[in-house]
Amino acid sequence: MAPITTLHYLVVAAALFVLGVIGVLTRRNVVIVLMSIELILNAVNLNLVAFSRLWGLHGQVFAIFVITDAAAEAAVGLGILIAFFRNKETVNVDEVDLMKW
Amino acid sequence: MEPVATTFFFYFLSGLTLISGILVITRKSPVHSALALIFGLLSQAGLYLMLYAPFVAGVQIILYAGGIMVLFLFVIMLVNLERSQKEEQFNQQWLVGVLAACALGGLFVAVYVKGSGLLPEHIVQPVENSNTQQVGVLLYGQYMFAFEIASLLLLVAIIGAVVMAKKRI
Amino acid sequence: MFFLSHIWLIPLLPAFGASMMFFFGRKLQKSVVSAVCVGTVVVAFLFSCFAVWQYRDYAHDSPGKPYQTILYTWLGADDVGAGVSAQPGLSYLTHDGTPAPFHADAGFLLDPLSSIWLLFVTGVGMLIHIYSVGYMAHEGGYYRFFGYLNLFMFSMLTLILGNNYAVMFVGWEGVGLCSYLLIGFYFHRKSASDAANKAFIVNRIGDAGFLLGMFTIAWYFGSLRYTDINQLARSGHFSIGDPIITAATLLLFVGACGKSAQLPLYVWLPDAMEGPTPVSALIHAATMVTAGVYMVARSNALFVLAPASMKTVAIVGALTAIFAASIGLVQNDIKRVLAYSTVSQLGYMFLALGVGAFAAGVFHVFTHAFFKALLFLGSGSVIHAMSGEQDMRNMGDLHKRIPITHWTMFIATLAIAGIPPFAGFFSKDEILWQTWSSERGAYIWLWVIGYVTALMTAFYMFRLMFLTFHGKARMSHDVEHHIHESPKSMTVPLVILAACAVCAGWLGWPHSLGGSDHFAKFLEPVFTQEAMVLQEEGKAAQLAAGAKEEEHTSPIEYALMLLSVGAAVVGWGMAWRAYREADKGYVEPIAAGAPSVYGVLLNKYYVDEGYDYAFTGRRKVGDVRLGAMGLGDASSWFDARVIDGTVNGAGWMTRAFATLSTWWDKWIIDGLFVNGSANFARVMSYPVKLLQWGLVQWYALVMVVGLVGFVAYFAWR
Amino acid sequence: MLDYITSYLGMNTTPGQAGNIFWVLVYILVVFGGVSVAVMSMNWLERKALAHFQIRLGPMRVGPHGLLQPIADAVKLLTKEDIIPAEADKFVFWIAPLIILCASFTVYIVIPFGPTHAITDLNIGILFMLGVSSLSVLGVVMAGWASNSHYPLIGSLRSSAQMISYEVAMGMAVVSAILMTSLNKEGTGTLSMIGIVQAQQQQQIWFLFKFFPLGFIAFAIFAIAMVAETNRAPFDLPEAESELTAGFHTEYSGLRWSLFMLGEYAAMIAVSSIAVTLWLGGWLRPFPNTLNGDTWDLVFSLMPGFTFLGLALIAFVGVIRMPKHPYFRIQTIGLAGFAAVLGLIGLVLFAPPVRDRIQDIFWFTAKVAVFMYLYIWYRATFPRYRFDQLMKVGWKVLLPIAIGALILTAIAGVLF
Repeated sequence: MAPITTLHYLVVAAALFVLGVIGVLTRRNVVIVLMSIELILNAVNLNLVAFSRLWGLHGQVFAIFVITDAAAEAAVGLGILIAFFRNKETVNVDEVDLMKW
Repeated sequence: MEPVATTFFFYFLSGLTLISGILVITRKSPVHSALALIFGLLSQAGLYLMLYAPFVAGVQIILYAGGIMVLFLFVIMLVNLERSQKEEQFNQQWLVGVLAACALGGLFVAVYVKGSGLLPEHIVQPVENSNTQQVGVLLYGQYMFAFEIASLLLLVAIIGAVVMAKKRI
Repeated sequence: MFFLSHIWLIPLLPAFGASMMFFFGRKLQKSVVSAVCVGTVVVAFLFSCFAVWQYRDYAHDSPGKPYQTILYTWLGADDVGAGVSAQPGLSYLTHDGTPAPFHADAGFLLDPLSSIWLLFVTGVGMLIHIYSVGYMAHEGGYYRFFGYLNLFMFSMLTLILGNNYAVMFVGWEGVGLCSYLLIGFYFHRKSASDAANKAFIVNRIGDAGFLLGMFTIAWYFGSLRYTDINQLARSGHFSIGDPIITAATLLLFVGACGKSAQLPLYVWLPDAMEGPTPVSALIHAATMVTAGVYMVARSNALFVLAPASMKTVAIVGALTAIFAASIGLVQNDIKRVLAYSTVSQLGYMFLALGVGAFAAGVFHVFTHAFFKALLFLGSGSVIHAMSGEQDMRNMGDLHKRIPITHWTMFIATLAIAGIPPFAGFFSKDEILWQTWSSERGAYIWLWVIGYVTALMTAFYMFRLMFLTFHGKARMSHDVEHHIHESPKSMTVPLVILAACAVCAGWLGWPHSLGGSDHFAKFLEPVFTQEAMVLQEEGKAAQLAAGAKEEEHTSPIEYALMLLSVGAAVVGWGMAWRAYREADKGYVEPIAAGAPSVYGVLLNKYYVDEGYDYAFTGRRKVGDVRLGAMGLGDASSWFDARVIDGTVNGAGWMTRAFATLSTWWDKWIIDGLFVNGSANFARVMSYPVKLLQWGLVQWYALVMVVGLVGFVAYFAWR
Repeated sequence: MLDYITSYLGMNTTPGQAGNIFWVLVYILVVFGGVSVAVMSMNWLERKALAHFQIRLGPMRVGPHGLLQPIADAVKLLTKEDIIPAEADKFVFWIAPLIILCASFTVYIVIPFGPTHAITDLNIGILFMLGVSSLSVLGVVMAGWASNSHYPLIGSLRSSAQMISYEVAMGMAVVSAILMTSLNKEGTGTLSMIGIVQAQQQQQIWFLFKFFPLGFIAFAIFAIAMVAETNRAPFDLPEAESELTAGFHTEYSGLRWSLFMLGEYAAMIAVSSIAVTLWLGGWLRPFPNTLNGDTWDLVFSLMPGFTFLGLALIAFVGVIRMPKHPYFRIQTIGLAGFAAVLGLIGLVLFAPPVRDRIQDIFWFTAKVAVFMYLYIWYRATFPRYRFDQLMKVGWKVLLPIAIGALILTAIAGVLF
């Protein structure tokens, strides 16, 4: 088979990114939206690590930072989710429309 | 040392990743999605190993699979989701969203293929068994400031999460 | 030099006690309360003794050099010394238009004058604190009383130790407040609270004078520090009798009149006897009332530049002396007698200051502090024994029942009457001699007044002694049954004070009697410089006391001494004749001789009534009210008619306008502009609204679409 | 083919690094079987030891002194009916025990039984171990959630909170041990398990005693946190039988339940071997500094043999004290045979080629065995914590001490 080049990884990452975007755009369940965001971040990480094979380790370091941010984002997002559920007894994102005029 | 059967493992792991991604965004029950996501994360850790990034792989396993996903499951158990499981899972504009996202993905692939000439041919082969040291040197040397900022960010996130999730502060 | 460099701690010690009392006093045991408060004052006394001792070393080579320490700039610019307006903080223009920075710094100054005050204030204060432990033992508000006392000590020490007029003013107001609080200590008694108000209000008049004088000084000299002012005043730039300095000194003297109970502001002091006896002893005899003397002596450099003010001081002092003494002749309340005698002794002091005998005045303050405090404490002990009885007509024949009190009070009486070798003799005789030997003319009359006053003093003091301790017992039986000597904590201070009353005078043993006047010599540096100034003005007669002991040992001095001693003895004898056998319903000799005079004296020349007519307006002249209450009536009338009428008219106008503007608002503003524009905006914004849907995912979708377009553009550009 | 197999014997490294698939598979089989046997014997040992702690006899029926009890249990569990509750989430319910089992057994990839006796040696070994062993909490949580019942849900909530809390302190302790590995001339530490043990070999000291008491504090914290990490007494809140009948595996039975048990015991052994590797010098024999020299090496290399002979002796005493009654004849014979087998193994272990290859593994296993016995001891001794106390201990006591120890270790490393 053809040898695996960086391009393969990039394509996989792109596909994963698209999956994440689809999840964010279409799911109503906030938990799954958050998971889709994790998917997007992972796609980015995959890109970074794949590039780090070409341009040195900076990509991996950046990937670690991205993972840190993912942790923070998950914590805050889930906190918001709990607070929101406590108030409105639902986790559907399109019922969060208080900002609607 | 060349890892064995690179090609096979690549297709295997990336296929696993994509399938689990699809499962994540299609399952009804969040727990199933979480499970799928965990598998995806693990297989991605395998991809990192193939990319000679063992440290990132380890961090991926510990933080993501061990930490964040447990957090997710924890919240899923706290939040009673019976009602939202019976409801419609996709919102009204889901078709538009899917189309837009697919357009984006196609665009990405096209751009990659178009610009693949830009990627350098030679692949720097980092010595695997000193990867951690090098990452550490970068992390605590060149990226020291960013590192501190990240720790600060984590602190803020902790406080924010507590403030928002606690009934009575 | 530790103690000297930390004199600012001395006021802080009582302040600490006071704060303890005000924050925790309610919960503390009486023993703890007395331990804390008395302890702080004792420590302060020891501290100041050491400080003065070290000051002696400090000023050894150049006597009288004031020791000054400035902690920080309390308000105004923070530069030390002659100011430049470039300095930060407040600055103002002096009389000649030069800018000067206003610095009232929390600074402290120690020189012979303030050290004398420091010593006897802390010493007498300490004794009176100890005395109060016994006296107030059975009273309510124990901790309150001691808290006030400590607060007073704090204020008094601040007044003494401050190095400029501003700090002195702080202490000045502080002691005023404390005397108000302590006079009104039994606030549930109407008379007490009235007396407190009276004291406070009368003092305010004086304080206003002091404040104005302070401003005048600041405006004229560009500084408030004693050192700067003295330096300027002694530099000879200012001519004798400079009008502005005269005005400033007169204003300062008004303040002194208020605080030291001189004519015409003396009226508050007799009423102040409503307070507990230790308070009368500490504040209204020994320390606070001498603050005025301190202030005048402190600004002597200014006073000698204003002969007119000096004359005023002398005359007012002399008049006050004889006036109060004459009232004291016939009073029956033991404490009121002492109060009037205090007023007249203060008059003596001002007389001395007025004739330029600053040292003599200060000396009299010093001795007077001891024997007057002793007298008050003794009277307190008597009242204690008589279970609250203050009227001398109901006393008598106590000398065997309370011997310690009797003998100590007897010593004090001898002292105040001026019997040698007791303290009073030296100081009073010094004053009289200075008065005599100052310039002739009108001053001879001042001497006469002083002499007559001395006679009266001897008379009413021995009258007090005989009526209280001798003659027949005139009290009711149950009272008589209760009479007992006071506890140790009261008698011990009495004895100590008696010792002081005997010995304090020897410090100033005059040269004429072969002594060497240590006291005057100690004070000399503070006052001699004026002597220099005056000498070149050729008024050698007005030389300050310290400068001119040597050359006057003329036979006249001995003659005057004999005269004054004679006066004392004569007064003694008259009192002995009149009251030796005083029994129930005895007759006052004056009442027998001249009833009208007696009535006038008994009613204190109707001064209070006059004030009521003129100033307070408590009594009506015809049917018009004058004074404060009259002003109140007038303003209330003005308020009711003019102000309220205007207000109502304005209200009616407003309502009229309001109805109009309501209509305009409702139909034109709201109807046409606000709602109209809102509806217009709503109609116009409808299509745009479709984008801002309010659903986060919709925004994300728009974002993604935008991203697609973006990437596409950059890919196929 | 054959020379492919023999080619590995020449090179002095782990088969994983050598990339030799055959030997990798062999090692995997050996480790897997060994761990399973260890788990079963551990099961027997725990029951007997607990029984004797409580002055009971414990299993006596099946086999001499209940030696065959584990086998009987295994047969019973395998043949038992496998119940899945109706309301349960089938898929998750089915996969949860597998996750735990995989998490527990994957760890053994990097455990070094000797300088060359590991399946492979990742250069992020310890990281890998921590991460993978922390995956088992997912299994617990899913099991609890999938049972769709109250006790398991509470149990899994507890266990998730507990495990995450104690991982933090655990990680801190581990980091301070890793920090010690970097105290060599070139100043580069390592994460690989074998590398850690070799670092202790070079520095001539077990990290337990390095910078005394810093190393000891870190070790103690790890030793506490690992008990909580494996949900064992006194931290066994997720399966507190007195409060939540059996915690997260209340609804499980039969084979899946046995998988839980297998995973739990395997995890115990795994974390114990982490502790042994990090602080107790892994496969190194005790007293290398004081009792050195060829004679002492010989003595210590004879240890395994003597141990097995001792076991054989115990078994033989058991044979003698067996009641002389026809009923017990078979058991007596069996026990005698068991003793004979043990003795034979012991004799074999005296053979020089065998003992040289085997003693690393022996020391490692002995040290792990000590920990195993400690586990039983805790369970017999300590009362169970209350949950808030548990959290308090984890966050307010262990974590600060661990961080302090880490900082002090860093300072000490800079100074000395």
